[in-house]
Amino acid sequence: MRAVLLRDLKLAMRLGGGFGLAIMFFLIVTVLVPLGIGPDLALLSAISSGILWVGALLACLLSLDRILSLDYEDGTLDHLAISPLPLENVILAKATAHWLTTGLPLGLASPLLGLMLGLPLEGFFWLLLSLVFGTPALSMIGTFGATLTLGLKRGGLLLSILVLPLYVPTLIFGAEVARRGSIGIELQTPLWMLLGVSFGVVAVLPFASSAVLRINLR
Amino acid sequence: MRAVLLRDLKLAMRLGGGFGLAIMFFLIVTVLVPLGIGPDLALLSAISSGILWVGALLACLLSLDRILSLDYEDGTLDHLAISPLPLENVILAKATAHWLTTGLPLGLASPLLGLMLGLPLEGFFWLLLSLVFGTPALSMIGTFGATLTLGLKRGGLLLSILVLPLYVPTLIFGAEVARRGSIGIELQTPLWMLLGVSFGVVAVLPFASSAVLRINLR
Amino acid sequence: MSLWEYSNPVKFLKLSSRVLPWVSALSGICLILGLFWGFFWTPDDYRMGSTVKIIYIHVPAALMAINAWFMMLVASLIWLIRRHHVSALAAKAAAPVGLVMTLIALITGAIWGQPMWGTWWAWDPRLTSFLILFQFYIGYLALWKAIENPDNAADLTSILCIVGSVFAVLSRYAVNFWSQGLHQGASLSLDKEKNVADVFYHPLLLSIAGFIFLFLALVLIGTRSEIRMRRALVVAARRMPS
Amino acid sequence: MLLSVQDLCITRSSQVLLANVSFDLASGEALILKGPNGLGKTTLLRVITGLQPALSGKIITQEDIFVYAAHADGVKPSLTVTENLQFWADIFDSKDVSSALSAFDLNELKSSFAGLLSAGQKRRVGLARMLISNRLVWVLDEPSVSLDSASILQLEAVIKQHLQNGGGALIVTHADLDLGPRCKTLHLDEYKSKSPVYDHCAEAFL
Amino acid sequence: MLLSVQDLCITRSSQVLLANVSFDLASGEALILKGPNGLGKTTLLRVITGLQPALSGKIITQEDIFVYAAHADGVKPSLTVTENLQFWADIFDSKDVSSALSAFDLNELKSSFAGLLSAGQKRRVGLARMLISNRLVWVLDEPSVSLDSASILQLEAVIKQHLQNGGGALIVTHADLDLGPRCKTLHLDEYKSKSPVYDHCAEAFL
Ligand code: HEM
Ligand SMILES: Nc1ncnc2c1ncn2[C@@H]1O[C@H](COP(=O)(O)OP(=O)(O)OP(=O)(O)O)[C@@H](O)[C@H]1O
Ligand SMILES: Nc1ncnc2c1ncn2[C@@H]1O[C@H](COP(=O)(O)OP(=O)(O)OP(=O)(O)O)[C@@H](O)[C@H]1O
Ligand SMILES: [Mg+2]
Ligand SMILES: [Mg+2]
Repeated sequence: MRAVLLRDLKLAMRLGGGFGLAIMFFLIVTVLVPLGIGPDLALLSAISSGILWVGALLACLLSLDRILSLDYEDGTLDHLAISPLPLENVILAKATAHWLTTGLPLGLASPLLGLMLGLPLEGFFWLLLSLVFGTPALSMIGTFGATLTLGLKRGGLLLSILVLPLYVPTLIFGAEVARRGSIGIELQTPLWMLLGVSFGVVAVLPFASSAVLRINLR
Repeated sequence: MRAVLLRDLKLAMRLGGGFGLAIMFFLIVTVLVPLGIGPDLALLSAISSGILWVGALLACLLSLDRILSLDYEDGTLDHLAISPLPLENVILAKATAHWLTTGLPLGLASPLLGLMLGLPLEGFFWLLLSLVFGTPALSMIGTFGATLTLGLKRGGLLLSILVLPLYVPTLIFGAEVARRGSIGIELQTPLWMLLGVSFGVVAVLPFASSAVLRINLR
Repeated sequence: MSLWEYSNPVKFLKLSSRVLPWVSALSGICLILGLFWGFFWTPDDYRMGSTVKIIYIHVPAALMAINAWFMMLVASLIWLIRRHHVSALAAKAAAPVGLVMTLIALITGAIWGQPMWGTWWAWDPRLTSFLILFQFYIGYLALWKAIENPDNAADLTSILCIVGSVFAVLSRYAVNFWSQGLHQGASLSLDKEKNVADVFYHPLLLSIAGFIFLFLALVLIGTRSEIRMRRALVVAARRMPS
Repeated sequence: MLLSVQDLCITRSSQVLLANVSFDLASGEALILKGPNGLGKTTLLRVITGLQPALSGKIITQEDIFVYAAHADGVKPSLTVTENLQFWADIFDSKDVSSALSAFDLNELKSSFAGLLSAGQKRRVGLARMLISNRLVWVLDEPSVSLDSASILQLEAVIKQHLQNGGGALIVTHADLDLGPRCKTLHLDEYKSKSPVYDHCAEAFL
Repeated sequence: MLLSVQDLCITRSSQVLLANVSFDLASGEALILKGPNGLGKTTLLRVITGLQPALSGKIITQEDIFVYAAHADGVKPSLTVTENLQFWADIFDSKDVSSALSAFDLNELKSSFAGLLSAGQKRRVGLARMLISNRLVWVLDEPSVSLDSASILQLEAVIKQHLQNGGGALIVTHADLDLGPRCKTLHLDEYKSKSPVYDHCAEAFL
């Protein structure tokens, strides 16, 4: 499992591998939204934490299809399926690699972007926290979606469509934590719910994904 | 040129081809934004036209990399390059096919989504108009970006990064037309600018793109 | 003897090795003098207080950020038309410098904005267009990094630079649509009367000169190391066992 | 006995391709499968390695015995040749990348990116994975494609060596490979069947 | 004379692969190019068809004379076989898809999706494009890969017919093709060069 994880990280770092691109996309969404709705800072600050969560979610989404499809197309998944490594571990390694190259840096970059959207200072910590705790769920759900759309040529957009409704609970709890944090009210409940979703997803979905994967390799 | 256009449209309609997925994505973004920022309708209606433009732009963006990369990977572009068809025409046909399957339906669907975000009624027409006039530029710029990132394995996100700053003028003028339309003030200037950008881009970029394509096929 | 002779990498290396120490020295002197003068020997502004001193970094950095892109545009055109390798490599070397200048302008602007406008960031037209410029730099550099064949990379990035310049100008115009913005207008224009007092003006000029020389020095260094890198590649290729 | 296939029926999109295929593969043996294009050879290999379900019949074998080399050989263009092989060595828990490299004459190309290799060179990298896996039965789908004659000789030598070490090989090929005395050829034409699928599932719909 | 190549030098990543390659291809002739893996055969074909620039040398030929078949054969999986070929017929302004279909025995597969074909069947679809193009010089990169022996005979027959009609063919292959009397073989080994590139560009950097 370490081998898969390390290789995926290495591939991500290599030429055109896509590391750092998710943050860039995140940044660009943050830039586009004010361009689209105009420069009114009061308006922006009211929607900032929500937009940042939606932006993070989209940045995650855009990088999902590379989790598995390259390995599918060039036959690596076939070979891994008959290797000694259980498929669940392959899935988990790939989701982890995706999180390390997307969700984590996204979370760490979020305060800067919060600044640009006029997020109140006291919200920074909670935004970061909610992203760091919420994005593992995004990566894992995304990996599950990627296994579902595997066989389909350029399932990219189909993947988004399948995955987005699955993202809804994470998004709602996460954005709620960030929003409550920014206006300084109690946020225990959504935070626990967010943690619960993340842990549940990471514990259960690898099994579902590997079952789906086996079917798709047929 | 007709042959390329028709084939691309046919491919888009086929299983997993991606037709209709752009609208679905557009719809889902429209759903996610209220989930992220909460259900306050006054707030939503203030940002609706901007968010819809940003959503349309992202939906376009997501489907860009399939414009050329499939044809590159399976060698079709090589064969087209030594066919009697000039590469400029290939580019133009592909951009047109992208627009017909993405920008145009997006524009036509926009009033419905405007409704969901509380866009004032008098803004519907201008939103539709600005999208229909603006998206050709998005498709053409996107095709240019796709030729730039062609050789690179899954240049998807790099493509977004290159293309997004190029989208800025279209976005600003387009969103401005829609915004002014929704509050009923004068919108001649941004509308002409939008048309100017669209025409300029469609007139000039096919040549730049075909030059880039030739370099990338080397 | 034409100027183009120095488009030969070897000649360029020779010439630049002679020029580089002077440029570096000049930039050091101008920067030290200008910044010291600006920071310690000028009075506080009556409106802005001591924060006005950021101007000695902010304005030169902002100017260089724009001019670096302009230089890349010219170099790209030269590469596309005359195919001189040095110009392509110079464009490549200028990009990170321009990127850093943009960042410095953005960061010092943000630091300045906090006491001045009461916010770190505002979607003012000038700031916004700088942010877009920043994106152009990132995209340009990412494309250079992503393509392996150096000639292809030079071709493609040149085309991107030219197309991007047109769009950068367009976006600059577009963001003006929004509002007049908070940011003050150009203060160094030659035709209008100066709107910066002389006490601030002279050290500012000095520090701008320092930044220009610094930019030149950094681009020279960058170009030289790019040339050396290419040379190493050629040598390595020749050594390869057959 | 490494592998025993009994009365296997395989299908693709509700058509039986091959019916009642039976053969055995003993240790030290190679079995070459031949047949015209589109007969179902690739499908058969995927069924045997467990990547696809069979319609009926038995496949008697051990766990974790196969390694499979198809056209898509999972070579990552942005990793070097060594890195590519080292990855599989980690997966299969084996140390020995260097002997695989030299068996397919890849030492010179060791540190070049796999994406820059020619068709034949890339194929050799894919084949080197066989040696790394330490698996007993090699399942090869047209392994000699794109290889020049010298490389084909190398491939034959590697397979022969593997057979001598007690392994087995199941090979689909249109070319002629010389694998020594313990090599049988099975012509699959005779098992061809183009009848539709009659399993109980389909029956339920009738 | 259809094609005359004089003193051609071709490069890949600042290495000369082949130096001073010269040959002529007359109407009705086939030229088979041979050489070990990684020599530069594929690169040579791409240079000749104009997809890649040459380092030096001359390629004397007419406009719009080539059609190229490589491993990547541009067959779209989600189009049927006929639709795939019809597209190229439109591009090359030719009407005749049906004769191409029957030449490669594709009539039965005519309306199945190309994505569901076996390796050899797909390759035949790719080769059928040659017939549709009406181009004079066929440039084929390992055309016989994945084909069974019957299909190879068909391929040979099609090429021979093309030569009789006054066309030419430039073929890279590791297998043995029998193309009749007007077929020459060129062994590219002797042009091999692993010297670095000595163009003025690289030189300038030294
Ligand atoms: C991050 C935000 C900022 C950016 C990107 C930015 C950008 C620029 C640029 C490009 C210039 C050079 C303009 C020219 O001379 O043509 C400039 C100059 C200047 N900036 Fe900023 N600025 C920022 C924030 C600020 C803030 C917060 C202040 C303080 C109130 C400020 C005050 C000035 C002044 C006084 C000048 C010199 C006048 C001038 O030459 O235009 N800037 N800035
Ligand atoms: N994914 C698929 N779905 C449906 N049918 C398929 C699929 N793949 C292959 N087929 C069909 O199954 C049959 C057998 O295909 P297979 O790839 O096993 O042939 P093969 O014997 O390996 O041929 P070749 O020698 O050309 O590689 C073919 O007729 C093909 O059209
Ligand atoms: N895109 C590339 N960039 C750099 N070098 C390459 C690239 N493609 C191939 N090469 C190198 O160029 C050489 C020739 O490759 P080419 O594909 O022309 O060989 P070939 O003669 O067709 O071999 P094969 O018989 O294996 O197909 C090889 O050594 C290969 O490593
Ligand atoms: Mg097969
Ligand atoms: Mg080749």
